[in-house]
Parts: sequence; structure tokens; C-alpha cells
Amino acid sequence: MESSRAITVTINDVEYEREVEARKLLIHFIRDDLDLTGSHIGCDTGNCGACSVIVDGVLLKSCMLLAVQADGATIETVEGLSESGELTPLQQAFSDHHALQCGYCTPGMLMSATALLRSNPNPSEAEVRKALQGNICRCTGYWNIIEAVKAAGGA
Amino acid sequence: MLLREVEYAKPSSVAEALTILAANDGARALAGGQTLVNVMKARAASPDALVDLNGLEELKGIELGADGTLSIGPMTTYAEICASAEARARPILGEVCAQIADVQVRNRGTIGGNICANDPTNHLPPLLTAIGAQMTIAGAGGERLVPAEEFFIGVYLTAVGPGELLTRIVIPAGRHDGFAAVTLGVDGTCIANAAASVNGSLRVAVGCVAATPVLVHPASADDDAVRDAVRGAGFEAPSDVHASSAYRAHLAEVLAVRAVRQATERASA
Amino acid sequence: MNVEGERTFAAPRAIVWKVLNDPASMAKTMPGVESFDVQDDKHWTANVKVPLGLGGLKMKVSMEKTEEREPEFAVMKMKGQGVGAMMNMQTKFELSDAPDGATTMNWAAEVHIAGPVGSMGQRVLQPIVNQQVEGVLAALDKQVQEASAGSS
Amino acid sequence: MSNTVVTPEKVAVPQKGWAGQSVPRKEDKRLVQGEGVFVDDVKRHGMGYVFFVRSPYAHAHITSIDVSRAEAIKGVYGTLTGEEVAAVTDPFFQLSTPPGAHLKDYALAVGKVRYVGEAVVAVVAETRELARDASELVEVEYEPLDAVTDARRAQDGGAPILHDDSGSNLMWEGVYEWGDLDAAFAEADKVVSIKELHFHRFNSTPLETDGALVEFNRGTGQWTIHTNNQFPGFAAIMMGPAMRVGLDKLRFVTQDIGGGFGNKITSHPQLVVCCLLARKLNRPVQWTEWRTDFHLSMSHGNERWFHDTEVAVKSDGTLLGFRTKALDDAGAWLRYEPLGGVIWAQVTPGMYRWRHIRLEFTQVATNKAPVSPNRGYSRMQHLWFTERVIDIVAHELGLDPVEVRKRNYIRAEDMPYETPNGCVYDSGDYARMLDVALDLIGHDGIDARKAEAAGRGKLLGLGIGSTLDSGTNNFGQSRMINPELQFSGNNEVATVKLDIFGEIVVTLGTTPQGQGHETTAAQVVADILQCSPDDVHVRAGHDSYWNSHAGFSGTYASQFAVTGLSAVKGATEMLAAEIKKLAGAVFGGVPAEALELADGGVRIADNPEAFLPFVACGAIINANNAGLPEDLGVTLNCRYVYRPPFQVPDVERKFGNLTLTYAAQVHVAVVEIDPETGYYDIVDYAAVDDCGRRIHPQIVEGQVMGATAQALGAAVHEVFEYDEDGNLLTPNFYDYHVPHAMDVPPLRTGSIESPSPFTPLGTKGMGEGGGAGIHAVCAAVQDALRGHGDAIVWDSSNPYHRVWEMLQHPETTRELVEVR
Repeated sequence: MESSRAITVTINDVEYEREVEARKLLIHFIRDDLDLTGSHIGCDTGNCGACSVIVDGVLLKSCMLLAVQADGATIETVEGLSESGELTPLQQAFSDHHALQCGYCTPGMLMSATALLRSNPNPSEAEVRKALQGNICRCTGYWNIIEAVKAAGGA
Repeated sequence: MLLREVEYAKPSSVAEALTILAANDGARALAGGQTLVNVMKARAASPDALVDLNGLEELKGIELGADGTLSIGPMTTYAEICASAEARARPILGEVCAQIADVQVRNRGTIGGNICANDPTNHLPPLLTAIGAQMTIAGAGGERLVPAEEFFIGVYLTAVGPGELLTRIVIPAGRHDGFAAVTLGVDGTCIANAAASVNGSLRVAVGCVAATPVLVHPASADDDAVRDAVRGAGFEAPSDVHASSAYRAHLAEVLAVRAVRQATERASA
Repeated sequence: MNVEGERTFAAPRAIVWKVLNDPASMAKTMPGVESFDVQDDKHWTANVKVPLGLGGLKMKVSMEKTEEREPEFAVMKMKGQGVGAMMNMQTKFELSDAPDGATTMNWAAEVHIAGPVGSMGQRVLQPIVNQQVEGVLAALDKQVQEASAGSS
Repeated sequence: MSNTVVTPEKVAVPQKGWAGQSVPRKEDKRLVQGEGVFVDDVKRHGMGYVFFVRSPYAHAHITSIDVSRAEAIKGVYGTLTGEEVAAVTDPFFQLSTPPGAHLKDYALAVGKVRYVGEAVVAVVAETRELARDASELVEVEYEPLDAVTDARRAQDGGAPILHDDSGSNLMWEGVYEWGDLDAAFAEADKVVSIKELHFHRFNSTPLETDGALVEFNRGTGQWTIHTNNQFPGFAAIMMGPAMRVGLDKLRFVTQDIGGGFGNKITSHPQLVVCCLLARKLNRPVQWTEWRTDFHLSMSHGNERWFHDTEVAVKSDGTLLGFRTKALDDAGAWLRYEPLGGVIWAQVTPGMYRWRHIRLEFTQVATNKAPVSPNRGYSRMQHLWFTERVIDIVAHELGLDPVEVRKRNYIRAEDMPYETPNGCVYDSGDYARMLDVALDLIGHDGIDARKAEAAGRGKLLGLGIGSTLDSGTNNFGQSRMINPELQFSGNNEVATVKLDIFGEIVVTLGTTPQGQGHETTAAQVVADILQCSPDDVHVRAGHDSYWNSHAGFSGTYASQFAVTGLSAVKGATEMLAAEIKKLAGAVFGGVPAEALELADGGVRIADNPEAFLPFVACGAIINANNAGLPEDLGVTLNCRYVYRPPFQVPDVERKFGNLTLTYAAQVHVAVVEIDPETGYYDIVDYAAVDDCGRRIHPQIVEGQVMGATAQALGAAVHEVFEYDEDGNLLTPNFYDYHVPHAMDVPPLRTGSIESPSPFTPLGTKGMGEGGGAGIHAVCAAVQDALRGHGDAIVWDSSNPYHRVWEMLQHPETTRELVEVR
């Protein structure tokens, strides 16, 4: 039983060791302690998905996980998607299809879409919509996002 | 965001978890955290300590008995239930779990967390009540078996007492079940829901209308009989921004009928 | 939100009245009382931790009896200040004799809740309030029984 | 000094230019990699985190505040209370005439709280969590007062008064009348009266909430405010006088903003708190507004009632005029209000030709969060009203809503059209837009679809929402609210320069929130300088120190395509002229007419060999200028202020042109209702847009889509509803349901282009959408209910329970309507 502990996490292939308070949410740890500000916060109830990251291969909302629970985990965030500034086909599809406006929900959207395409490379429109249900966008109305994910999936 | 200070423990066995829970009055078990962490963000309720059950393999997994009985570990996630071949022995389980929240939540949220939270809008309390699930609760004094209708005590309150843990959920064999809900948007939060099962006797449980699922036993599967049963259940549905008490009560009747129809169709199919 | 009801206790009115007006026994009826402190027979305060399955809700409750007509009627004002919630409650009860030496209590309470707890939504709040009321009434039963046992 | 000359790659400029092409957005590359910089991403060494203590009461006197226990905690840097604010600042300037003028609005509550969530004390600490911990130790004693949450009760005798200074809850009132109402009603064959209509309270809930990081420079007495406020021009004129400093002491810096929709215009009270704390504590302070804070306290859209409406109409459906009483619920404070009391007048007749209109506007205060602009600000409420009127009239007279619209729409040949109140609709063809929309939705087959749905026990309905998006305000309209106000016209600034190595650098005065300004500005520049948008560097975001900033700078009210791009065009044309002037001199006195810009440089038209690349121009002026003619007068650094052609309106008659452009949208929705539950799906949707010349069609369509989704969310689920105690029942995304990817219907979009004759590029401002989706869904629901009780859809918010109620008790809505 402890109110803080030392944890080790690997994010986008970089290993970080930090002492964190037990009460600190993973998203605050990623944004504030590690300064990886690509993942965002859009609500305080676990609804919006702007903080979505992939933890040990599983898509999660990092606002409903304590940082201490990620001890030993391998985490992927939006900053890790493209290598040396080269956009992934999904990122390129988002730009081609105007799937982002303000870009605030985009990192979470990209992580959800990335997770979908890994398990289902050619999703139907219904599958895409279902996979993005946990990510709120207030700018686009989703239509262009759905098109972009379908295109990236080669559907 | 910004939780109050809290202690954290990550036991390596159920026994250890029970010891810690028993030793710390203000301690609460942390399952998927998809409800608890959000309540802590609001600082509406704050455990003094969290006992993290993630990683306790004993509390995971789905076993299908020879007689078709399902034994599900409370730390099994919705996603695991949706993907499980065994769970298809009771098809309604996967069907309903697939409607809960979103991918991220289904990847982390657990069946045990869902019923132990017993938020009135949750899907599983009425479903498990209708299909006659039984919960194994472990504590210092050993284990006890509690039927669903006695498991749910109030909002965020269940038969799992201080120092105890839900360790198993046992679901009898059966395939003739139904579930219906009116939700906030597609597959959203339930405004009202109902589950029905016609394995032998007819059991109907309506949700969102009281602190706990309301179980009724209609005289028959006829629409009118089901409506009468729900109407006679004597609950006073809460009113909120999404539904007046009367509207919610009305939905309970309509949804109960729909759930029963789905169940009976499957029975006759 | 308004809650009201009727409850019959298997005890004479005098005893029920005594329980309802004895801060010590009343305090025992409140959910999760951790400490209480009596200023006088009309004012007292208590620190409670309302048991919610997800963790207790701490509140500092101050109670004031604003009206009474012994042995049948009283009005109490309750103010609860917690971090997660802010509660104001006015409750009144009326006692009348019931058959077989029992006592019937008609009670009504007007409850106002605000603060972060409010953000959890009415669907949760209303059942929680009803739940706590049930708890109080059950505890009251117990107190009345003990009192009548003590007096007999 | 060396004169670097490189030969730039030849760029193929599209025949019809870059404008009109959906080129890749410049903003995207950083945003899809998580490399945008939003306000909460900005950090400074030693910064303290701000957390607000908020009122749990809708209305109460503050009897005492004790911060000692909070300040005693290690790691707590300090606090700020209302008393301190009142001591060092003046109340915010009020736009209203009395009684609203008498409000004393400070950055924190002083003496009294007036809505749940109002900020009472600010606490600053070393960590976010600690600041919140400490806020729980701040002891505030309240003496609760009765609250008024229903605008219709606000002026009743005995209603609780929010502001003793104003003496009543009346904030502002004004009567607008144009034409000859008596004649219109005398001429009418029928008078349709509608007792009450209600436009509900909601807002666009941008996914990024408000925030700031504020630094105070003791030496210069100047604050640097990193924030996501979307209208720094307005924030500055509110904050400067209140803080008793000149505006240059307030430096606003913004890069990326996570959506605004008007909701990020009125964060000036919180910004003042941060400024005062940065100075008091002598350290940078950081404030992040959490979602529940935003819902409780920030920028609700105007809630409006329409009472005693009467419509004069001929039996053939020709609309002559209407009278109505609008009652607007401002919430607890006038933060941008009462401007909503005149902004609606930009679209007084909606899209219709009626000429006789009277509207009595009353705005009252209630114990709810203050309202401020929300996408479609104040016009959306009025346009919803006119669309409701059209459908109710059609319904009650047994006419086809399509025909009634076509009969009364302002016609293409009437354009430019002067409305009864002197606004000039620049161009458009509404009837054609409606035809396009009806084709997209398959209107001809609708009866068959209704029958098919009925066969499944469902009620299918089709509804039209035609609406306007008036853009580029004439701020002179504020004088109709308060003749004393010294605002009029509008302006926006851009600077374009050619740097030493030939880099083309553009700075804007705007604060984009996803509208793609970097991209469209580059397109305009590239067309004039005959280069590629890739060669144009548009600075991201806004910084009031860049000097491309004017009084009305910001991103709001559908105007960038007019004000922003016209400023860019003006500045670029100045630069082009200077480049030619310079080249003419370098070539030995060649006149500008003989020169042309091409291939990233300037050349002599009939002697292309004589070519001076931009890089050479930049180098000569900036670093190699010996021997240039003394009177050359070329800097290659051009600032242009675009000022739309506006006159000060006639305040007496409330007459004049209030906005420069009028984009239009016609939407059609098809809904399918489950009569057993009231649950309904939007099964089909079409949106047709006309915003004049489109610089970037993809961005325009994106705006149409976004406005559509927001309107659909508002029509079905989104509402800021309060209980009688003044508790907000939808304080976060639990109960405030915004559409997600499974909720949005299949969408077909179409467009026509009616260039504006009044703007340099033929463009019109757009993006707000005028709430067309709300109008269309209301109409579709009412259509679906025809023959099933004929309920009148009287509220803009139609969640399932209301639709069910309308099916159970249509008579309660029928009572609202009468035909004489």
C-alpha cells in the first residue's frame, strides 16, 4: 500500500522511469511528466477519447487508467505513428479526405483507427463507425473521418 | 481529472487482495476502472485506497461446463466476452456486451466491475438478473453463493461487503434470451432497458427504473401479461433530463415486451 | 427533490417521540456517522461518511430543530457540506397512535443536493437518496425497539 | 556582401489559379502527428496551476471566505478572492443601456453568486492536483437565496432579483418595426397565431475547453497571455480598461485552437484572474478549464422564447408579415450581450419576401450560466423561428411546405435584395438550392417511403431547413443596442513580406480554430505572386505583437473568406507592385506595365530572359541595397488593412446594412419515429450550400458537415437544462450527449456558387450554418406526426421523450396555434 511508486514505461520505443503519485492519471503522466502533448484531454468523464493510446497492443482511454497501472507497459501514442516525419497511409488519408479541422480529437481518432486497421485491415463503413464510437469530434461530423479510415483500409 | 490522494496496492493473489481489503476500511477494489475512476475524477466519492485486481489471472477467464453452465471470472473484459467461443453458449452475453459504451471501454471494462458498480443505467445487472446468474463472493469467512436477485442492493452497492470480493459469476445454460433498450444515441447510455429469459420459467428484469434491477415473473409471454407484470412491480422510476418518471415506466413496459418477444422467438426458432 | 412516507413502529408514541428527539439515538440512525457533537437539544452536528459502494462521501452535517409540538410534530433543518456535495434538507414528521399501541409516523422531506455529486446525474441521485432514507428508517426501527426494550 | 541567386524550380500554376482548388491543408502535417501546439501544451519553468472554487448555489450571498487553510499547505503559491479583484480592477465595460448598463461584472464573484459554477476563489499551487486539494480547504459561507431559472418568470413580482444594481431582471429591451403591420394584417386572408415557441439552451462544446498560460514581465509591466480565446480584439478591449492598463500591455499569443464556434470569445474574466495572479505571485500561472467547468460556466447559447406570434398570410400561402415578442434568457451576466438583441436583425425576414415585421425584443437575467456567441449566434434562433412559422402556417393552411417556401423565397432576380430593415442580401438562388436538396434526398419517392415505413409501424417525415449565414458584421449595429457605443464597420489585417532569401512570409490577424486559414491564405498569395502555395509560409496562429492585428481581429462571425482573405489579397498586391517597382529599377527604368510575375520571380513580359527571382528581390532590398534610387519607396514588407464598405446604421429607424455577405444553406432531413417510444432516427439527410466563390471547396464542405452534425446533436439530444434550484442537469458528456460516429446519418451534400458582388474575391463568409439541421429536424418530426395527432413542434429540442409526449398529448401543442 503506497501513495506513490517508481514506474517504468516504454512509450514509442523510449523507456521512461519516473516516480509518480498513485492518484495521477496516465494521461496527465504522459502529457505533463513526459511532455508528450500529442494525446489530448477533452472531457472529465471518459467519454471523448481524445486521450486514446495503445497499451500493450490494446486501445484504451488513458484518462481511465492510473499511471502506476501502466508500470512495465509498452505504450503507443500519436507521436509514434509516423517515422522520421513520414506520414503513415492513415495519417495521409486523414489529410487527403479533410478528416480533421481543429485537429484536437485527431490523435485519439488516429489511435482508434490504427487499432481497428490492425485487427481488421478492410473494415466496412459500419465497422469503422463502431470502432470510432468512443472518439468525439465536434468539427467534422465524422463523415470525412469515416471516408479516410475506409480509404486507408483500402475499402 | 485530478483525483484526491489515494493509496495503491497491486496484490498478486486473491488471498492477498482480501487481506488488504479487510485491513483497510476505506479500500476499494479497482477492476477496469471505467466507472470508479470517473467517479473519483468528480471527487464525488473517494476510496482511501485502491486494490488493483488487474493481473489476477484467478479472476479472469471463461469456462464452459459440460452441462452448458458458464463460469466467468469477474475481471473478464467485455471485449473478451464478445470474442469468446465459450461465451457463445449464452449468446445474449456477447450481444449485450457489444452494445456497452465503446471499443476502449470494452477493452478495459469488466463484467465484474459492471455489476459491482450497479449504476442504474448499466446493461448487465438486469441481464444477469433475468438469466439467473449466481455470484461467488469471497471473504475472510470463505465463499458464499448469491443469486443475482439478492446481489444488487443499491446504486453502487451490492452484496459484496467490506473486505469481500466477487470472485466468480456462474451463468446457467440457456439460449432463449432477449434484451431491449432505448439509449442516448446509437448504443449509448441506457435511458431504460429490459432483459428477458425463457429457459423454463419466464424471467424479466427491467433496468434504469430503480436502484436495482426489477425482476418480474409474467404469468405468460403475452404482451399484456408482460405489461401487467411490469406495471404491477411497484417501482417509482426516477425522472431526469432524459425521461420523466412516467415515460421511463412506459419504456420499461415496452422494452420488457420487446425483450420477451426476442426471447420467445429464439425459443420457438 | 421531495420524499415522503408513512412508517408504523411497534412502540407507544412517547417512546417514538423520545427517540426522534434524542440527538444521541438520532445520530445513530444517520448513515456512516463517524462522530457527533450535541450543542443543545435543538442543535447538533455530525461528521458522516455516506456509504457508497465506490467509496464514502464525507459530509459535515448540522441539524436544527425549528419547530416542535410534543408529542406529535416536529420540523428539522439539516445542512450537509461535503467536498463532493452540498445538501440542504427540511424534514417534518407527524406522529399518531396506531392500533395495538403502535405509532404511525407520517414524514416528508425536501432535499436539495448540489456540487460535483450533482454532476453524476439525477438517475443516480434519486435512488441514492431513497436508499439513504430507507437506511435511516430501518435504523430508526432499531432505535425504537431498543428504547422500548429499555423502557419495558 | 554576396548576392545569392538561385534558380527556383518552375511551378505549374493551374490555369484557373490556386483559388478554387482543394490543395492539401498546410495545418494537417503537424496536427496528424500530434505536433500541434494547443494552449494546455504551453509550459513555463516554475509555473503555478490555477484551480477555481465554484459556487454550489444558483443564488446566494457570500457571507465569508477563509483561504487560510488552503494557503497553509506546502506547495500552495497563493489565492485570489473577489474582494481582491474588486480592489485592483474596475467592473467590465457594459455594452448595454440601463438597466443592463448598471451591472458590476468582475472577474470573480463579489459578495454574491448568481449561478451554479460561478468562480468565487482562485487557488494556485505547484501541481494541478494540489491546487484542487487546496481549493477544497477554502471555506466559503453562503446564505442561499431563491433562484429564478425560467426567463418567463424573471419579471414576475416577487421574482428573485439577480442584480440589485439594475433593480430588476430586465437587462435590455427594444422594439423593432418595419413596414405597415396594420395594412398587412388588413390585407391578410388568414392570420395564424402561435402562442409560444422555445429555442433551447445549448452550445457547440468545442472538444478543447478554455485555458491560458499567463506570464507577467515586471520590468515592462506587460502580460503575455498564451490562450485559446478566439477574439483577442474583444478580450483586449474588455480587459485593458478593467485592469487599468493600455492594450499593448496585453500580448495575446495563440497557435492551435481546438475548436471555438464562438464559445471561446468570452473567457476574459478568467484571463483577468490569471493576469492578476501572475502579477501577485510573480510567476507564470496556468489555467485549464475542465469539461464540467466549461458546461457549468462558459458560453451557453442564447435561449429564446417567442410569444404571441401573429402571421399575416394570403390563402395561397403568400406571406405578408409577422409580429412577435422575443424573450431572450441571458443567464447571470452580460458578457457579450445584449448584442444578441440586434444580431438577429441581420436576417430579419429570413429567406422570405414578407415586408411587414414587428419584433419586441426583451432580454432578462436568470440564475444560469452567462450566454455568449455560439455558432449561428442569435441569427440561428431567429431563423429557426421563421422556419417554424413557415411550416406551421403550411401545416395549418393545408399547404405544401415546399410550395410555401418557393412562393415566398427571395428570388434570384431580386438580388441584391434590400430587406425591410435595410440589410442587403448580396446574391443567391434559394429556390434552386431547394430543388437540388430535394433531388439529393429523392423527394419524389417520399410518399412511397412513408407508406413503406407505416407498414413497419414507423412514422416517416421529411422536413426542410432553409437558412442564412450572414457574415462580416458592421459593428455599427451595436448602436441600435446602445447609441453611445463608438463601434462601427469592421476590419482585418494581413502582412506579406519577401524575406532576405526570397521566403514569402504571411501573418494574419485571425485566430483559426480549424478553418484552414494558413492554406487558403497561401492559395490567394500564390495566385497573385504566381508561385506555389508550398512557397508561401503562413505563420501559424496569432500574436498581437506581429502587428497584423486590428480592433476586430479574430476568427468569428463567418468572415475570414471576406475580411481575412481580402486583407491578404490587399497586402499581396502591394507586395507585387513593390516587386515590379524594384525590378523596374534594377532593369534600368522598365515601367511596371512591362513587367510580369512568373516562375517565382519577376520578368520583362516580352523579354523573359530578363528575370529577377524573388530571392534576388529579397536579398537586394534587405541586404544589398546600395545604389538603389533614393525615392524607390520599396520595403517588400506590406501591411494591409481590409475595411468593408459600411455606413453607420440609422439608429432611430433601426435601419441599415448590418452584414456584408449572405451565404445560404438548404437542408432536408428524413426522420423515422418509433411511435411506441418516441425514439427516432434521422435516416436520410441532404445539405446544399451556397457561399459564393469557394477558395477551397473541401474546406467549405467540411464546414457544412460540421455545422450539420452540431445542429443534429442540438436538435435531438444536446440541451443545458436546469432544475428549479438552478442545478445544471447536463454538466458533462454523461448527460450532455453529443453525436458520435454511429449517430450521424447518411449525408449527401451539394452546392451552388453565387459569387458576392460586394467582396474583392467574390467570396462570402460561411461556416456557422445557421442551425439548418435543427430547423430541418423540427420540420421532419412535425411532418411525421401529421395524421397522428398533428402535434405542433414548438421547441427546438426534441429528445425522444418530447416526441413521445407529442404523440400522447398532441392537444397540448395544438392549443398553441390558432387560424383566424
